[in-house]
Amino acid sequence: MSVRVQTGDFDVGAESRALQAETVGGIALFVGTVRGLSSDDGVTAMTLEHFPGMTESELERIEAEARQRWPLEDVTIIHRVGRLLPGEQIVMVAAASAHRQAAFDAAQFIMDFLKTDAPFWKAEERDGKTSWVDAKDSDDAARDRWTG
Amino acid sequence: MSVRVQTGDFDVGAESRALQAETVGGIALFVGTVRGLSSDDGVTAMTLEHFPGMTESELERIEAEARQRWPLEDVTIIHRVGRLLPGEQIVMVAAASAHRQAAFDAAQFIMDFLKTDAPFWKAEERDGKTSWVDAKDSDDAARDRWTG
Amino acid sequence: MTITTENGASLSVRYFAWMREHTGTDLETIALPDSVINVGDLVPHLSAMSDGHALALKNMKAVRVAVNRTYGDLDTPVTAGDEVAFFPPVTGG
Amino acid sequence: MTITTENGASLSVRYFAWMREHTGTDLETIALPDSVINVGDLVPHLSAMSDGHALALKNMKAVRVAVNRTYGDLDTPVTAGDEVAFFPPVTGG
Repeated sequence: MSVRVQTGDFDVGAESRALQAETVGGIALFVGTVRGLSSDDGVTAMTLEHFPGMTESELERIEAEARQRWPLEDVTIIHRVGRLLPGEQIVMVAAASAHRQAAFDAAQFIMDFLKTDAPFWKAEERDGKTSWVDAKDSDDAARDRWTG
Repeated sequence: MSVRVQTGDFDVGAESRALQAETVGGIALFVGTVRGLSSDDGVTAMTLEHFPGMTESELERIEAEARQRWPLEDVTIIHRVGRLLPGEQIVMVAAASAHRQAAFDAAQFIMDFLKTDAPFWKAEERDGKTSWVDAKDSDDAARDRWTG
Repeated sequence: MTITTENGASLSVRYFAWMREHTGTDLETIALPDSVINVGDLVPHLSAMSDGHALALKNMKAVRVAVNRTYGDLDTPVTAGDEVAFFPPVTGG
Repeated sequence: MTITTENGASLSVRYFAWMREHTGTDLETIALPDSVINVGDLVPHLSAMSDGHALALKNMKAVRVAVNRTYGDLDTPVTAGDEVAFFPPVTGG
């Protein structure tokens, strides 16, 4: 188990290698990155705030739920905070399992719940102004498909 | 677009970085690895054979189908051939998109079709004997969920 | 701002993101009135503290609450020593 | 093994994995009899070439076929110059 909230960047290759093991048949990873100026967003930078202590415990809770649902060998969740520029990595979720579908499902589950439950907030810089990003209904919908 | 069939290893971090771009919001990756002795498999090594020429064209066809279904910025498919030891990387599929769900869906779609349509065959070494791996009905089922 | 009641019962309150900007504070310790037994009781009490607090807490449908770092709602009990956090729906990842 | 008919019409045939081991060859060029117009016609013709070929092609339900590197089936036409590949269901990834 590894949950990390950090300002620094991370190496997806090193994280993937760290999950390789003789019992692992597949590792599903998701890397979230900052979209930039050339996209529709027109964002020049973003700053991520979080709730230290609660963030880590929520991520650990989400990981524990994923481990209950799927046979996972290991999980890594890394989320950056602070100011990030377009193209930079924000978040990585990696789930290792003997089985490909379990790895994929777990990585998606963790991302969906991270998006709605982990206390991070993004402020975007656009045209020299900073504004808080609104939560998206589509993120709630993505989470809710796992229940009921 | 990048489809590679190679004997050498690959660096998941470098491949992920290569897909980062201002229009990309997320990259979904899957890394398949050789399960080993300590797993139920008891495999000491495996050798992957393929059909040069057809393999690449099938992988390109699968990628093209994924690009038709989802708004993808870029895709990388790497598959190793030759003899591999437990813990080694076999395959990587990475799909980059502005949208997380498209990236996840495309990576799964490509893996599911790769498993059933790309002409690779595994021979496993176990207790000093080499035997060809049988195809799994579960792989056909995983592919078939995308149709009909 | 720290207010202590006669019996010393107090509560930590945290605000994040635009709620922090509206209230002008990320952490305050407030006296816990006897009448406050849950988050729903606490909200009008906090709203009375400043215009910024009132603005931040105006629409509780747009606010999430955590008590001692676990998600709660207006019915979640609060007692002396608790940490209550108010924040907008999250937008990480 | 290369067999050429009088008019020189020939076909490349490839085998992979255990089919390659059974037939003892990964690539052979065979004469294309006039009677062979599709893969289904070709199979008994190849099976007659050796016991190994017969064994490899015994259960066509367990075999996949590609003509000119595109998946086909027993009804897929074959003509002179084509490359026909027989192989087991794939097991990569």
